Amino acid sequence: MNIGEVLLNLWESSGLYALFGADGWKNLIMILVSFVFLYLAIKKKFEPLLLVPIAFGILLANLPGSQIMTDTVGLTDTTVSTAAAEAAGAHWYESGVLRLLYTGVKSSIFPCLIFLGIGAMTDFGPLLSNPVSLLLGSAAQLGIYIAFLLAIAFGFTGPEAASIGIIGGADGPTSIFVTTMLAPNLLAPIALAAYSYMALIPIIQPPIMKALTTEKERKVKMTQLKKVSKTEKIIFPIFVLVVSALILPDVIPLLGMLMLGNLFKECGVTDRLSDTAQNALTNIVTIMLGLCVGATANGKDFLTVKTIEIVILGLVAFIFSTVGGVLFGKLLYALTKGKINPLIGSAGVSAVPMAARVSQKVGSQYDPTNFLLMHAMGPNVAGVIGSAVAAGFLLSLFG
Amino acid sequence: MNIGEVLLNLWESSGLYALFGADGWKNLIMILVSFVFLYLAIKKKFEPLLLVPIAFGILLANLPGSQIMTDTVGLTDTTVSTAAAEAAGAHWYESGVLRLLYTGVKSSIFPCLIFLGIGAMTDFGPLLSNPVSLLLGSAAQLGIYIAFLLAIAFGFTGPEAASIGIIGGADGPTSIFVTTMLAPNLLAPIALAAYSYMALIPIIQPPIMKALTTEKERKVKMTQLKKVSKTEKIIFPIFVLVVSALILPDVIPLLGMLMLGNLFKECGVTDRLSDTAQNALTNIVTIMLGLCVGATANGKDFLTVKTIEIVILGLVAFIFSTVGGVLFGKLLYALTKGKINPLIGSAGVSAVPMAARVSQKVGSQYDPTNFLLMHAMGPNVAGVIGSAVAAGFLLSLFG
Amino acid sequence: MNIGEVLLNLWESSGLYALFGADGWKNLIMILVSFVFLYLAIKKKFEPLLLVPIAFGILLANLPGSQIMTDTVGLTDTTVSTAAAEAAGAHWYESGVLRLLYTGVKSSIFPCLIFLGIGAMTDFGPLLSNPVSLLLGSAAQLGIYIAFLLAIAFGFTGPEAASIGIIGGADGPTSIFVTTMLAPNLLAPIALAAYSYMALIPIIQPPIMKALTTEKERKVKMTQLKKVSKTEKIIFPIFVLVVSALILPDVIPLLGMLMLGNLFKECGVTDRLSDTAQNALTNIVTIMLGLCVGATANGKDFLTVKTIEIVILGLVAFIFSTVGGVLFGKLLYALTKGKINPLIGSAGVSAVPMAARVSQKVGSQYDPTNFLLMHAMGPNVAGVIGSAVAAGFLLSLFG
Amino acid sequence: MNHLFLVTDVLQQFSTKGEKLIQGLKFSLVGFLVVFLALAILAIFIKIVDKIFVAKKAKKNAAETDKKESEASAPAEHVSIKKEGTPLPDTESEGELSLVNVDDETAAVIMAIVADRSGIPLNRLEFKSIRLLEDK
Amino acid sequence: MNHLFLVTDVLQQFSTKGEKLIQGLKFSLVGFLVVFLALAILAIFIKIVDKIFVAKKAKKNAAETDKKESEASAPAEHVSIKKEGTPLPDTESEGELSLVNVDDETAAVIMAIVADRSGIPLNRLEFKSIRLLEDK
Amino acid sequence: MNHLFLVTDVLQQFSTKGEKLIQGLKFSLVGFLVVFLALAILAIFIKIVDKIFVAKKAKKNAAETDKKESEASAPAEHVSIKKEGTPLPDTESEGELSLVNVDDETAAVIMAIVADRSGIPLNRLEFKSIRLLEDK
Ligand code: NA
Ligand code: NA
Ligand code: NA
Repeated sequence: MNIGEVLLNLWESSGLYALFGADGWKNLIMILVSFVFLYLAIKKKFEPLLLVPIAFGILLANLPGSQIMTDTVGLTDTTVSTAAAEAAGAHWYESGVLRLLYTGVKSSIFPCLIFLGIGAMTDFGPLLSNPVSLLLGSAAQLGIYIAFLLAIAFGFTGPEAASIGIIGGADGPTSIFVTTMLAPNLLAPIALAAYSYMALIPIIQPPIMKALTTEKERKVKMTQLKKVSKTEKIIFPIFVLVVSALILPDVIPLLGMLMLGNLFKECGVTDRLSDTAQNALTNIVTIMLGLCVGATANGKDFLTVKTIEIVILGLVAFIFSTVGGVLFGKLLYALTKGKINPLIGSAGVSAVPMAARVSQKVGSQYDPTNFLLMHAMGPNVAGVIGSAVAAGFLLSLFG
Repeated sequence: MNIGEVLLNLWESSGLYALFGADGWKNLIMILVSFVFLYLAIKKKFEPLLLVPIAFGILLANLPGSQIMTDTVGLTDTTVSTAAAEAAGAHWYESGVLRLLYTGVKSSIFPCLIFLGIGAMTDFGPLLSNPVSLLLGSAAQLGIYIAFLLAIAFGFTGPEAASIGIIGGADGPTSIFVTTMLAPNLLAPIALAAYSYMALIPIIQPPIMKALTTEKERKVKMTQLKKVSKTEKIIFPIFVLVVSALILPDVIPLLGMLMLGNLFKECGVTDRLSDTAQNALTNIVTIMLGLCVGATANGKDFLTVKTIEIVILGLVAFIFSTVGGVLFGKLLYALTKGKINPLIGSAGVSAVPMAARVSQKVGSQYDPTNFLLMHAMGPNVAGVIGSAVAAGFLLSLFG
Repeated sequence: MNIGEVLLNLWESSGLYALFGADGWKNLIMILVSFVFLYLAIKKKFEPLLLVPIAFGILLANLPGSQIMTDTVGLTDTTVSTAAAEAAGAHWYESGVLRLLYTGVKSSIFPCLIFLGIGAMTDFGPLLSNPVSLLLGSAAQLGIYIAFLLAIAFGFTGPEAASIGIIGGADGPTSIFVTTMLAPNLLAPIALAAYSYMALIPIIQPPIMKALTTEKERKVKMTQLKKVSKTEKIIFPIFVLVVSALILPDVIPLLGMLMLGNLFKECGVTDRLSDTAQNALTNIVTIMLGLCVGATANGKDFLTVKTIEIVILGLVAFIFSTVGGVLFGKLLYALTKGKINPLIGSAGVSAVPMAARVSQKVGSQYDPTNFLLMHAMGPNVAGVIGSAVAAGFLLSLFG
Repeated sequence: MNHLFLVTDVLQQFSTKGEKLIQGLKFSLVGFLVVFLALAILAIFIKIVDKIFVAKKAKKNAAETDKKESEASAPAEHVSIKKEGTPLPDTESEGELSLVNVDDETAAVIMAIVADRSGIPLNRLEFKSIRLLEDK
Repeated sequence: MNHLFLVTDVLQQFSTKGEKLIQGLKFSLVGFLVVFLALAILAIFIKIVDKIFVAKKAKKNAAETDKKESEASAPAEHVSIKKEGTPLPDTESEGELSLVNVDDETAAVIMAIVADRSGIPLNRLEFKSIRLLEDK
Repeated sequence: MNHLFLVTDVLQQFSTKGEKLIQGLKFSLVGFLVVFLALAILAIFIKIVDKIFVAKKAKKNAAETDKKESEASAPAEHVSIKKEGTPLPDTESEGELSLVNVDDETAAVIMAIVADRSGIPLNRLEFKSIRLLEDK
């Protein structure tokens, strides 16, 4: 065996060679997509904490020859028989590194831990000051049902349509939680769509908000929020969990972790745990979750008509959730005789805290002295509860 | 299928409906127990870092319809055949989220990591200054043997009695470590009893301490502790590990991690590791361990006569450990002609640092200028070693 | 059964008894080795963050009677049939605590996460300022090939020789990554040799550096490094990954994580993730990785002729990597007509940042005003890339 | 999961897309209703709790006013740096901060350090108060 | 585990509760003895090591006294903030703190920040010394 | 992995150690070459990118000089504490630090705190600048 032969073999096993092989162009497209995402995250600052890991996951999985998501023993791949693979001499530890981490996504551990961190970062104060926020938070889930119906019309099965609909909840972990249970085959496009549109909220929402409201409505100044007692803040998360669980038991893991995190934050005697839940734990899980979600988007399986349909339906879902929130805001404006600014309705989609910031920004465009942010935080966090409850409903329907 | 039918099905799958089903009242009782625990933790500040996660775990597992501890493939449940379940199409990732985290308890990884953190937070200085502390730390394990004998009298098997006895070690991770090995079926009540009584130390100990000591004894002021060299502090953890391991090899995992954490703290060149062991790592594991321990207490299995017996035996164990410590303290008082205050004996039960604080508090009730805390820290940390060694003995007996 | 009988049984199950059993002396030797390592780490401050956990792992695994690495169900031990063991009633959770953590090593998750942290701590600025550093970083991998050839001469198989050779990459995680894939049976001696020699870099390199250079060369002052733009720093990690992956796809996991960490650091919008990758995550994984690597060195399997050969070959590898770097430095000195100080060549072995410090130290011995450190950081970080690429080559050859 | 129906996909039993859509619409209506009602229950609960607290507070406040006055005469000596995870806008962070016994410069330094160490940008931190502590 | 006996539960071989209790008592006595002896060995070891160190220290101290005097003349310029994980009571934390070249106010600020960032209440932190650093 | 050869150990097909060594030498040469070329490509890439940036910068600098001058007249009011993970020598850390509106003592305190909290020794931290911030 001479050096030329070694070099030839080396060339044939190289990534460059694989790039020109069958479907290599699909990986190339996904690599370019990952670059676009990195650009949006780093240069445009669109949700960088999520988009950077996701984009890098796409890159790692699509580099030709990458075996970072290999699943020889069927860790999460139902088409592989674990028993048969192991009998044939395969071992679990030969799986790709991201496939092993992906077990945290598949088992819902990562979405639940992210919710623990979100809970520890969430202040339900504005919502408690203004409980009508909760209704806005439920109205702004409209897109879920619209997208669900459209997905049925597009020919998706019930569980698939439910998973696509939940994109309209504008909540990454909830989308992943529902999709891993109902339609694991669609996880990559749904998770990517959910997170991407969350990042694009500042572009998607303002035109809708402006189109549906009058200038008079947009200029409404809301009265200052009243103080909320510490005891109320402690009781609230527990009550939300118990009430929601009594109606829809499937929400327990997601809402349970969210409310545990919030209790850590509010109870005043577990600051150590709250701090770790918000920082070290959330950051570690964010890195791993993002990488794995991105890595599921291997061009060879990802670039299909279904993916394009999901991308379209996801946008529709976001639009109609915004519409639902704003229209309900207009209703409240009418009912309260102008005390509620309908612009805070759009914040009900979740996407904490970007959607609330958008309400603030649009409001201040029409009256720079108008300060809507804290008022928008109420519907904003209510939207998280709203999409979790909607997720529970869809899970009990198709689970 | 009309809307009424959907609503009916929804009602029948709801948690509220399940609450009124068979044994639903047992879950309700446990939910109320979780509220009491939350009250004690948050309002009374009894060990909140442990009680809040444990109470929340009880809540999550007992919410009717909760599947957060589902174990369809027999991850930790020996009554389920993994091979058969997998052959029938079940997958590991369908397990409940807390069941998956519970693998960290079942495998002893969480107790060991908690001990790593405790080690990194422990200062053996007071013990090194006053080595007789070690004898107090061994005398204050008396309750272990008393509860062990009583448990046999109650009809428990040997391994069960040993696990119940170790509650008297007043050390949560040690109790979990021993019980998962000897009597996994009793983990929930034993772990709950161990942690609950640790939280109640400020209520349990003072009456016993006062009853067994004279006022003269309680007013003894101890001489200031002498300085300990850095080298001694570095050598000590290694020596403890080697000596204990040569006698009882079963203590290696627990004592090994404890002493590694302490070495990180004392050696002066691994501050990064010590800091993470004390904070991020300990906090993450505390959340998960607490949740899982609580979640094992599903009312349907938990509310039995055995549980009540364990609750009683656990209290007896704590009482007799305190008695053992105080009586040995009195012996030392006599032998040293009044140089040792017997109140520091009760700190030997472990339960770091509450028990040492109780010694300080009771002492200062009789002489406000008496400062016993640092002297009580010696027996206090010795108690951790003492219960670990006792655990090793029981493991070698019944393992 | 009387007390004497219990005591006799206790004695026979004690560690002390086991120490005098078959091969007990081998464990004793390893315990002494662990003490030496602890001394070097704590007193001599040789890489304490790695050596303390490794030494403690050796201690824990060699304490007689220790079952901390027990693998009854064949988690990572290929000689144990998992199916057969489970059928016989063994459970995964009966494995030793460090065996369970060792799954993170065996599956390459730990080395990859360590590389994530290293990436987040690495500043490619000096390398970007002076791209010729990359050539120094490739020349200083010479020892890999020398040790590879010698290992073949010693009778090792191809994959074994490749794993031994990679010690010369002076990069712990890379050595572990390659060895777990190519020669898992040699992991303990190779990992220990790699980390030990990295710690001993300040002793190994200076004599070689002085022997190969003239005083005139050693006194060369290098011109100040020019500033590097932020955009370059962001693009560089992505480019390195893509180029390397297109040539050798096997480097994707290691280089991918390294470059993701670096992107977190440089992109300016993910400081939270960069901070956690550098601190909490790296520290947690360092503790676990170190413990597990140490614990693989059970005297009963470890003390063999092969181990001694590997120890010798590892030293040879380090020496020749240093030689390669310095000689290439001399070549650059000649080509640039004295603008490059050959002392920075030795830093190309990797071993960040010790090797760069050695360049600085030796340089300042001959001219105290000469400041080589930042110039040596270029080859130093290039060495990490160089050894990862070399690892990819050897993996594609013998994988 | 707690299945409403025995089959995984209840829509599969319908053969035409029209039937599926009609059934989907029914589900959507029920879904919207369930979510709305669940959140309305929570809103009502908050209103009720609120009223209880308002009544309690009224009592307390009377008593506390006296207490605060006596406290105010003593110098404020406690340090507390509180941060909250919920993001606040740039304008908000200043409005919320009250400094007691601490000069502006020190306060800015503390805020910068906390922001740096926690990895959270300054405008996502809420500093309620920075007071100088001498005892606890 | 390292079984003392071949059977998992050695008490099972006894049929009556009385016999079990007697055997249990024997185990308890041995157990108490083993734990006591193990910890006594550690105590003796500490005593021995202590004596060795006392002897060594006596030598060192003589030498160090001279050294310290010369150092004392130069200004103390090193900064070191050391904290320990072991909880200390409120009264303790003040007694242990020595300030060198740092004013009280700055020290209080530092302690507050460390307490806040570490999530450990002030009274569980031990500040050994806060000194101003200018070189290392 | 992406095997170059069908067999795991390509050297096994050679029976004598001499043949194995010769084949090993061929592999070594190819390996050294591959690593060298890969890193050379990266070096060339950096050179190219560099030239593009230098051209761009030249344009920018002209524009920025005016901008900076107007900024310089206003007081520097931003706080930024930047640290980098790459170790720096003791001598380096001082040379890099620029203090704006912050006195030396406060700066030393900040550096000590960051070093303590991050667990990284001071000489491995790089403080680029410590400036006082008043707005963001
Ligand atoms: Na939502
Ligand atoms: Na104890
Ligand atoms: Na290298």
